[in-house]
Amino acid sequence: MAYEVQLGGLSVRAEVREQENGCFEVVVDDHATVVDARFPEPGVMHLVRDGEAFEVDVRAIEDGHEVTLYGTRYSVQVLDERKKALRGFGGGAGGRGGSESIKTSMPGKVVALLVESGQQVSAGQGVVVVEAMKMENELRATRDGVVGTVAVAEGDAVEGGALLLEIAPLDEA
Amino acid sequence: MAYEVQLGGLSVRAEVREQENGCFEVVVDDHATVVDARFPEPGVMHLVRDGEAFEVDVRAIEDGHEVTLYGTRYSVQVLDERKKALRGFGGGAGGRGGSESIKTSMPGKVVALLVESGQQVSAGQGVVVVEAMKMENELRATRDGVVGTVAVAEGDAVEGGALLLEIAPLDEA
Amino acid sequence: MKPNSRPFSKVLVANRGEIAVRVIRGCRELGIVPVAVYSEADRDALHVRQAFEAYCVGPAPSSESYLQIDRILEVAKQCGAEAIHPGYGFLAENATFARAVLDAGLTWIGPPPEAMEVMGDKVTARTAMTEAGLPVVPGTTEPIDDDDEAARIADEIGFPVMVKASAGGGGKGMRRVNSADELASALRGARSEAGNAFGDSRIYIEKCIDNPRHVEVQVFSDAHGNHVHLLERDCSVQRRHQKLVEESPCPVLDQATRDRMTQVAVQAARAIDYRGAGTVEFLLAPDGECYFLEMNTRLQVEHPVTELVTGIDLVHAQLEVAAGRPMPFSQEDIQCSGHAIEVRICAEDPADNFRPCPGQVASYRPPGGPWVRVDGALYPGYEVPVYYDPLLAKLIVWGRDRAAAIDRMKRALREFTLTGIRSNIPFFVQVMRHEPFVTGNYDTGYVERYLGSELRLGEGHHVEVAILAAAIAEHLAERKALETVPGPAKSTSSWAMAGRLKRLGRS
Amino acid sequence: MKPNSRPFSKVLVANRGEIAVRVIRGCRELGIVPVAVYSEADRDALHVRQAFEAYCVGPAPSSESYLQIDRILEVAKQCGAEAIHPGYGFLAENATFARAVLDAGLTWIGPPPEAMEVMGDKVTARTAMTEAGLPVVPGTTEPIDDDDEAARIADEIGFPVMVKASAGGGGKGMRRVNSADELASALRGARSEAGNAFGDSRIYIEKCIDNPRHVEVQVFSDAHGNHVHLLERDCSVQRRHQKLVEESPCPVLDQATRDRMTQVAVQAARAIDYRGAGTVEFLLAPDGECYFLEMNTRLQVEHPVTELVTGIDLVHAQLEVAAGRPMPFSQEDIQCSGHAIEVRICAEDPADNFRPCPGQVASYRPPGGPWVRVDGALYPGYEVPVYYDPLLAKLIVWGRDRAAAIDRMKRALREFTLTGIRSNIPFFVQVMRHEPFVTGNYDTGYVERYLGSELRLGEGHHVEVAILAAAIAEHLAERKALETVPGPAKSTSSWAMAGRLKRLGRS
Repeated sequence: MAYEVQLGGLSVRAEVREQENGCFEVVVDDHATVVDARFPEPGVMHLVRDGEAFEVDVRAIEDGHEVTLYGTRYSVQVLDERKKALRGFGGGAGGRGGSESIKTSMPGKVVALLVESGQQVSAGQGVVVVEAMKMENELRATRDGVVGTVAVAEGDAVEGGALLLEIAPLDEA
Repeated sequence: MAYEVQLGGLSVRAEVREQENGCFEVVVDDHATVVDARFPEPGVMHLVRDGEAFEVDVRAIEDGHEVTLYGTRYSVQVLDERKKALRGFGGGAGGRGGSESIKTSMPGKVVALLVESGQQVSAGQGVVVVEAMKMENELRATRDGVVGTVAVAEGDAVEGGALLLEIAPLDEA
Repeated sequence: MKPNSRPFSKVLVANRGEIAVRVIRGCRELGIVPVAVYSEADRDALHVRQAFEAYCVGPAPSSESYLQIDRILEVAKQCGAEAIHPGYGFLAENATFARAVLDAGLTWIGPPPEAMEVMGDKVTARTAMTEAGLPVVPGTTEPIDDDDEAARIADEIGFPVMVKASAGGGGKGMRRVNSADELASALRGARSEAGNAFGDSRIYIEKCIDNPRHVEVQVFSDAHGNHVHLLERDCSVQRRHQKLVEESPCPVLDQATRDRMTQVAVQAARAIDYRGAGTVEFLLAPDGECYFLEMNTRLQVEHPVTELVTGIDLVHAQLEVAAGRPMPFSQEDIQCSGHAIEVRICAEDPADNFRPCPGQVASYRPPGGPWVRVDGALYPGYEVPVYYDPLLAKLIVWGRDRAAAIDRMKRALREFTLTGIRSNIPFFVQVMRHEPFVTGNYDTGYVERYLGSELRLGEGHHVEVAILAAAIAEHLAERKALETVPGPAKSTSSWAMAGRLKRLGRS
Repeated sequence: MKPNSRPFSKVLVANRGEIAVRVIRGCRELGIVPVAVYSEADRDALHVRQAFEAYCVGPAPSSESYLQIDRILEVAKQCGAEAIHPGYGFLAENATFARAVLDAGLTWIGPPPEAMEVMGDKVTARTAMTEAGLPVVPGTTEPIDDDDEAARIADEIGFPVMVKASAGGGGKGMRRVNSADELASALRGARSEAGNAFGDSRIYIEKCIDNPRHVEVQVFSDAHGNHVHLLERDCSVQRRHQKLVEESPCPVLDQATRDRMTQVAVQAARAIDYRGAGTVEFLLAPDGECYFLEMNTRLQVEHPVTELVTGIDLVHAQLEVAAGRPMPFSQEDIQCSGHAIEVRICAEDPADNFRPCPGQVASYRPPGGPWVRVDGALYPGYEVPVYYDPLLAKLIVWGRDRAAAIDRMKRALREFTLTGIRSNIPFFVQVMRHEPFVTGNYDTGYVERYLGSELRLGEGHHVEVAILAAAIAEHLAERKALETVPGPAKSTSSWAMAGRLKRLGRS
């Protein structure tokens, strides 16, 4: 299958073909490489290419894979035709001008709500405190604005990625 | 479910019931014990019974499980009604009087056949040499008799448990 | 060759995680029956798996389980434990618990409650140590309740100041405050964290010493008036006052300062009639001055580096002296051999501001080979709970000298397999090859100084390998998605593919 | 703090299994690029996973891969390796290979081929060592081709005798013969095994010393005429001449015998102008006499026990002296600190005559914590191939004294998780608590003497636990069998059950 692969500013076309012997031929922008890739443990890929050997951690992320080796982590977007099309419709990352969402990136517990719906806040102001793994993290407003929906209450357990509250621009409030 | 459990000379009746909380009630000869059993890693069972904790290796074997803990290995036969019935028909271990089979207990390679079909052998005589994991093992005749079927040739790779040859009693030859 | 008689027959370990495992190992080695306690979230935890007895003491939150003094004592009495080892954190520095243990007729594997009280309150500790002749950091001599008073005092001392929990330790309830307008938020955060962590929300204020190193001295005392030190550890590689890397000896300490610091530490232990393992922490200022910071009246997370350079098993020694025996070594026996480094492996994402990353471990294979030690609570398939500290394991290495230890640590870190959750292992790989660390030229500001720049995880020389790996992983994932219902007519190769995929952790 | 320059930039490791992993670790620590070679059966082996480069050298049988001198040299030249480390076994003591390496302009990480030749042939070794003044066991001074001659010589020496491979080592091609009628079978077996293992089927005969201990001295030499010893190891716990447990120091050696033995060992190294790591093996008779047995001109399996009591990294030292540098220590630097014990963990079933048990590893979690070292080639899911030696890993512990080391070994063995295949771990648990071993009162007949009785695996005090575990396991297995096609209407608990079962390894 052929993919558009993006990493940092880089964007290349990659096509993967399986060979009879279990190896993979990967054609990156018309340059073919044969890779002997194995999966000795869950989440671990071992690659041999022209004798050079690499053991990397591979983790599925949205639209691609996160590859870690030698202390460096690469977030690689890998898009096939279908995903590229979906992306085209969906637009870029983050809605400009609209409400901004304060989300927790980790599962934990809401220990304090420092603002309430309708309250005006300024960028950098603490709005909610979430405790996860015994550490408290104060999440701050990412913009000047007015607090809209507050989706959680103090004491709530929240999943990673959960919406906590929204902050609308001043002119929309 | 209820089982006949045999270990060494011991034979008991054991019934296992699951409890709401995920624990098991095991009734052994009318004596009930509650066991909190978990399976943290493949082949590993952790049991807590009245506060006493045991981590054991459990391995399925024919008609039961092999349980290893603290340097001791217990081969436990666990038979339900159906298996007991099958056993009743099948008879005891090893055919008395008939041919005896020389089997290899490990996978390996036949490096030497020291006898041939029709040859008379005495108990203890070397009959075949199997190499496994770089060690040669000479298998010996288990009885006086005559070599019957020879199921392998020198150089053959053999699986664990494979029949190598049979030795018939002298009077049947 | 006769084996020593064991100091106790049964010991309850009132903790979880790697330290509970560490103490249980020590007990097993001395022929002592180790008893674990666990919360409902920890039924499958390694400390439970390695104990000889295990009792559930309550629901997941530590306030309802590991901090339940009555419940823990009830278990201890019920199972016939003779002594309680508290590990670190939780109840380890709680004098009320220590007294309750003693009142129940059990042995407390720790210092006398009086010594804990003096040192447990950072404010009284400062006073006592000033009296004992130790140099202390300028600051308040009593806890501060009132925000306005705090503002006044902070102004008086001069910014930057540190807000610290009176009952504190491990960086919890601690905040650096650069200017007056940050003070209110810092006070609120510190009080709340302190309250949650220690059940005591009092805080105090101290002068902030800029660019100090954190150097601490391991002390050890018995009930017979013997007090020794086991050299120092440098724990300056910290982030938000959480230690990340520790080593012994300190790479920059001259012998004169070392002698002064270790001598003063023994003096502190003697002044409070200490017993067991303790740590006297100092700030080492760039000008070579050192200030008493606090004394931790327990075994430290970083005790293994001291064990590896001295050959002394601190947990064994704790058990021995708790049983009333004289310590099994004297000051002359304690020699520093080689160099040891520890890194704390946590369920944290170093690429995303070290946010906690609990979850299920997919693969776990610790490094092995010469002079590599792993103290941990991990196993393949282990579900890291969200309720507790993110520390999963400590990786400790020894080498003939510091350069050899760093080289060994690099090797061991790259050998460490841990997938399914994100960890800070990649961060340590960066640190071990980062020039300021390699030359020993770092202080407590090191991590924050370089985190966004030279210690960033996002750049490397293996872009092409990453692209190949990601493309192959995606290819296999999509192949699998196409093969929704494998029927009998499928070729074996698609089964093999599915197997591969499964092992890759995609389903 | 400046790092030493690395002795080589790239080294090819001509081996597999734990020793290849060990050497690769040493290379990585010194900044050397390690190159692995592998057979088709070893693509997923740990030594391949840990190397920076890896090349397939042929099909699974070692004669077609790891013993392919030309192919290995071709790889070395192609990838630009400067030196070759042979590990132990395979080509490690093959002087033809060593010469070929040197002829190819590469560095041989091992002794000069001439020294290998003298010691590689056990018969010439006996002669040379007799000349050098070492005490040797009475026996033939040249190889024996003819069975009748063998019978005559054996009669002359007097039964029991040992039949040994001239090119031998590691117990391969070795047989004890108690009486004349066993001789023919022993000769056949020894010749065939020797031929397969070493490509040289010549054998010789030696007097059998009854109830000896096997004590060996680690020697180390450089190209500058320096020869030192690193104390002794006791390797008497053997089965069929395969070492199972090794320790340092020897628990019964008096200082006078130690001094004599170590001095004689250095004398042997000097006599053959040795270089690098080597081992001089002795039989220590019950009467205190010691006899030169053989010299192994390579790193031994059991080198870690020496590393742990001396603090010296033998692989690092090998790499340094191979590069022509003087050895980085002198005799005075070598002090014995504490006690170390190693056990060899093999894919063998101790309950069934130690038959080899290759297969797939279901779970693997090595023990950790203080002073526990694991040198191995295992990981969860690893498929142990049938083609090679059953050694999977070595577990090595250190303690302040022998009693502490035994206690630690017990703890570590019980902590070792290894399922899916059968291993000899349970056997070692028995040994560590067996009185003759604990008191140090054992010899090379120890294992065979007690294997069927006191070291039997089949009896224990936990019959009830075994019954409970087996009954629950069966219950879950049958539950699973009943739930053949789980549909959407199934309760979640049956899914949970299936999950449990899967983890139990039943499907």
